[in-house]
Amino acid sequence: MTLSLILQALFAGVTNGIVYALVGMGLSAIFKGSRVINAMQGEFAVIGAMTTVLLLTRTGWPYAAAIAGGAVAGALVGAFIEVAFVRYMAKKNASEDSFLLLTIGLALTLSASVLFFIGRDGHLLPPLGGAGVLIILDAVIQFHALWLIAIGIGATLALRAFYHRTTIGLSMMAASIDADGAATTGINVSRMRTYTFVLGGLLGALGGILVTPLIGVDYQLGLNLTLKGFAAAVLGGLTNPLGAAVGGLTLGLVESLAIIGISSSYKDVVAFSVLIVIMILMPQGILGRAGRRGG
Amino acid sequence: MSLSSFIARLAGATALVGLSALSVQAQTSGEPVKIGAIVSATGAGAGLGVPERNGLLLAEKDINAKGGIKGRPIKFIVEDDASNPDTALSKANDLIFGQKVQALLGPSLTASTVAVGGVTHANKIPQIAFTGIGPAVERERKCVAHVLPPQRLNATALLEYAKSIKATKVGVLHDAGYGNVVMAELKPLADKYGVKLVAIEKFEIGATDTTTQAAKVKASQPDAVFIIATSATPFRNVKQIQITQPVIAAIGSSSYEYVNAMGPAADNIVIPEFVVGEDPLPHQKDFVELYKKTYNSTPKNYEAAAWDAAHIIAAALNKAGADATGEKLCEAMKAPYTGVLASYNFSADDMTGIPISSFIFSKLVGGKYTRTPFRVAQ
Amino acid sequence: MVEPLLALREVGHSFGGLSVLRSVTFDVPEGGIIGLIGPNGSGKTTLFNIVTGYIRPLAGTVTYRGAALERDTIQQRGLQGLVRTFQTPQVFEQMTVLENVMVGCTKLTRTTMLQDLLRTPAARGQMREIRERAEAACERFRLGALRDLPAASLTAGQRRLLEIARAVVGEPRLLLLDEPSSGLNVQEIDDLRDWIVRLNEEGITILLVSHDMGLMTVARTVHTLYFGEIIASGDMAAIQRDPRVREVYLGV
Amino acid sequence: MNPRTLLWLAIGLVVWAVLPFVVPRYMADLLVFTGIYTVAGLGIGLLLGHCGIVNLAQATFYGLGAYASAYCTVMMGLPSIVGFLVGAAISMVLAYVIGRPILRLTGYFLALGTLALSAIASALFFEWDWLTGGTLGIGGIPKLDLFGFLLDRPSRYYFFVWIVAFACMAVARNLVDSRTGLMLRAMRDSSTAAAALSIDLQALRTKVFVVCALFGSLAGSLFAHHASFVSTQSFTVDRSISFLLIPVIGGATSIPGIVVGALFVTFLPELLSKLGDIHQILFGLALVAVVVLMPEGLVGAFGKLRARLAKRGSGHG
Repeated sequence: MTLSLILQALFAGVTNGIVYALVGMGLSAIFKGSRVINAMQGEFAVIGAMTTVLLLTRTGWPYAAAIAGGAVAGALVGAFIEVAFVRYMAKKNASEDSFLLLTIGLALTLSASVLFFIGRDGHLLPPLGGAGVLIILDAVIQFHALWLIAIGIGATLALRAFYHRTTIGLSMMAASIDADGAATTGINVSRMRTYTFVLGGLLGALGGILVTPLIGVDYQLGLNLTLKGFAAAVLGGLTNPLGAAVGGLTLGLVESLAIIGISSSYKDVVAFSVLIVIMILMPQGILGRAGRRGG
Repeated sequence: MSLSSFIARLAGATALVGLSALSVQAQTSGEPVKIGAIVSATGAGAGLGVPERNGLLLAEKDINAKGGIKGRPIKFIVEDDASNPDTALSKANDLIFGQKVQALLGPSLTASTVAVGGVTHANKIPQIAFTGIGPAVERERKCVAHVLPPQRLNATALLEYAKSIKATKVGVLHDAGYGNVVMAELKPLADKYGVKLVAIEKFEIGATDTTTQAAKVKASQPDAVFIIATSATPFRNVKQIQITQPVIAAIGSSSYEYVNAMGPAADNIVIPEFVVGEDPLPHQKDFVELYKKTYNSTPKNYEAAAWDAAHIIAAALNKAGADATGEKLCEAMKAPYTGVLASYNFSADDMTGIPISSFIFSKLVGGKYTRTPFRVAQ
Repeated sequence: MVEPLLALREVGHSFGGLSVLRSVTFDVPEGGIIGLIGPNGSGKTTLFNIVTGYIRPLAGTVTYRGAALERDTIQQRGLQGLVRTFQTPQVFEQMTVLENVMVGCTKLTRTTMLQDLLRTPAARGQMREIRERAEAACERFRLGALRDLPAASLTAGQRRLLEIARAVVGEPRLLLLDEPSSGLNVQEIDDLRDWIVRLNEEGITILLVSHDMGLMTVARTVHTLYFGEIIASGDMAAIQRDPRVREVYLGV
Repeated sequence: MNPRTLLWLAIGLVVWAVLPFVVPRYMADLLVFTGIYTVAGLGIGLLLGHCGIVNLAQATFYGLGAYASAYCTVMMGLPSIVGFLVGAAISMVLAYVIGRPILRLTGYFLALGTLALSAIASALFFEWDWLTGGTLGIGGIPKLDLFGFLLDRPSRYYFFVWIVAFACMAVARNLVDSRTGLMLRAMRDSSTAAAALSIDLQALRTKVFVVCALFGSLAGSLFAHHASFVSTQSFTVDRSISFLLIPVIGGATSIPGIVVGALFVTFLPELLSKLGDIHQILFGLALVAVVVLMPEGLVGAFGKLRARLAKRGSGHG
């Protein structure tokens, strides 16, 4: 149990934690704005990353433009899902379970479509800040991971500012807290819900693009990211996207420490057990502030 | 795989349909000899199933072009089990009882093979699986042959190479599926080759990050690192945390998809396998050329294994009679056969009979496969 | 002095520092009808929720049939005969009126899950008993005609009657009514008053919480709660003459 | 039971009895799977339909039942019935021990809790390969023989599986019509009112969760003796998802609807797979279509359709 091993575990934990946080933030943003648990949040990541890969390799766009293209793709798919399915079901005031099943169905469909149209290969994206690494006490962290952490924190602060300072952000929050109340003040609630899905899609795609240089993207990545994103969002109290950032980091660190502390094969067992315990003992998630329905 | 290879895939598929139709008229006529095949074309095993299907359909064209089975065309009915043993079981029932196939090739994954083996064994349908022999129950199934080496042979090949580069301390990074199976055979054999397993780290299937496990392997200062997995993640993580010792990978990681997914990490990795398309052995040349001409991509082990299985069953049918099945076809199938992948002897106790000397040791250099001269003496 | 059925001693409670109840003490004698009136925000509902087990008081004790009710859950209090109704009647909307009342009877019977799964004679027998008791109750509360209608289609008065029928069929000893007259028309309030008297005569002790002075005449003793304290107790006539109550209520 | 439904029941019984001999063998094989999925789906239907609980952990109990049967018969050579009982016992105890804390959660959190449970169990099935055989699984599970009559072909095993399925449906019907069923419906309608009438919500939910686990384990043991092979790939999270779909598609509160849901989940992938690699996409789209267009499930939609037709019919009269 050398120091460098612990440091390496911390680096891996924080890097993974930021990825889980980005997926988790998208998940709680969508839940906060529409009461829908989005089981296809991981597919947004796959779509965003695959679009960026195709733009980069096919059309030769510069990397930054390809990233923007990927993020926009995630946002567009989010908007399409809301307009085509969620809005119709909301009008027929479908139960929460059926929304969960809708997103499970969409996740199956999208993952199978990526396999069929783009194939079963894994793809990589060039790392941000070059392929160099930072070595501290023999523990290694890639420049890209540092960029990922910085962008992750930046995205969290931007989201906070968006919700509290921009008019759209405020009305989205109002619509999510009390739809009828918001409607009376002239907020177009259903358009706010579309923006919520756009935001969720954007965050998901961004997460996917940022993680691809580290872990690569293929058609199967979606479900795994969604599960970890769920855990992060739930640890953060589910209705608080910023809580998801803390939740994601916690989950990443718990996993890494479980690997060096217990054994690498029990990582998932430990991570999901911690999730269940926290859900039971701390119904409002780690931050304990944001209200949560039921439980 | 980018858009271009998608178009190639589509072109390849249509080309094949055209080709197989063409070949049927040219040299053979009459009632086709129906042979069933199950592969994992979708789901987690797609990396094995699709190459196997390509190899099978190419073999069908080749066999029919050379006169088929005593003048009659051979027809492979290929079903997809979506990497799921339950589906494989239903497909097997359909092929055997519905379509009345005379023999069965595949499936791609061990779990499906054991499930289907129960049906073929009970109904005396000869089967050639695209997997290495697995749990003990398969040893009693005398008519279920395997065209890929048993995991014990894979483990031996890894240890032979480690011994050849004098690596006495070896660290292992393996997944909970394929990795578990090979490790179960490797652990008891290690000390026979003077190899001490200084670190054994496992990660779950579909893991997106194994850096911490890789760090634990690095901390044990091994002379070499074994990676036994069906994903590119461990290879990237090993290079990311600056492990400079040589990496020796099991055959399961040998597909071009994994090499693409490894990116720059696909360097200084030795893999005991059978087919290096870039530098094929003399008896593999025409298979590699035909494959490249048809699919304009380079074949690997799973394409060759399916190709061999198809030819073995064709040879057995030619010997035992076009309508032979059951015991008669099973006996004919057991004659020793030198295929593209390796030479087989299905009457051996591991139902494969691939000699250790058939292994060739490829080395990834800058993302490209090269063939090393190292071979294991028999 | 015979022991009271329910006794509150210095019950106090506050929400986040805001004191809602300041040492409330009073008794509910067996067989009596006790009223508790007070304007909105006087702490009536909090007191009601403390007695029925939804809130645990920060100070003071509540004893029922001589035993303190510290850790008893809502369900356990119900089994001991302490049953409540809700300000807005909570009926089972998608179930019929008869089924609603049948649910009230489930506490009287004791089939195990296994008996229900195997539909043993005991289980079938108890289902018959539950159905018969419920049918009798529907007739008694003049809900017989509405028996097979879903509860969702009932008027406010009928819902209140159904809620009381459902509570009574479980043979309670103490019935707590929370603003029972809210949402009822004059005729329905009269029926309600008759029912309260009749049920009391049959031996059910009643604690009536309301701000409806008209309904309160049915109570022998009425306590007036104001800002968490009892400012006056006595029969309805005495309460109406009490200067502090007049000042609070009539602002005179 | 009026004569009309009696007639329908008789016809149904005849069709059921003749079916395995008429259809091709692989179809009979699928009908056996439909029976097994009906048993597992019944448990989920009780939880979803009567307690409003989304249970994504059924594959865990399905796996426990299958591994118990495999381990008892292959490793320890005990008679098959022991596997059924051991599996059921372990599943029920585990469901009770884990159910009590997890069932304090509600709504999404409970659904996610069961999903986490499924992921943990899946990891442990891989990890404890000394018990489950890991990826290789356990092969050579003997076929059931009922008092000397070997059930080795789907057409024979079909009758045994469906008789067990009908028995489970009867048991579920008993539960729904019983005192417990009444309390369940009350709890689902308004849990506040139910609590005020002394219904112990927590104990009730846990009991139904245990019954659901029993059905899951039973289905697992039936699967083990049918496939004669069990491996971790059969007990993954997506298996739990397909179990959850059964009551959703069939209509959560209708017990016959479970059979319709089981048919959908077994036959649709089979029919679609004839269309090549695109079949997984079509299955996903079919699921989305059912959830969006028929929120109350196929049976519900069918019921509504019949009602509308009846109204139009009587409208003219």
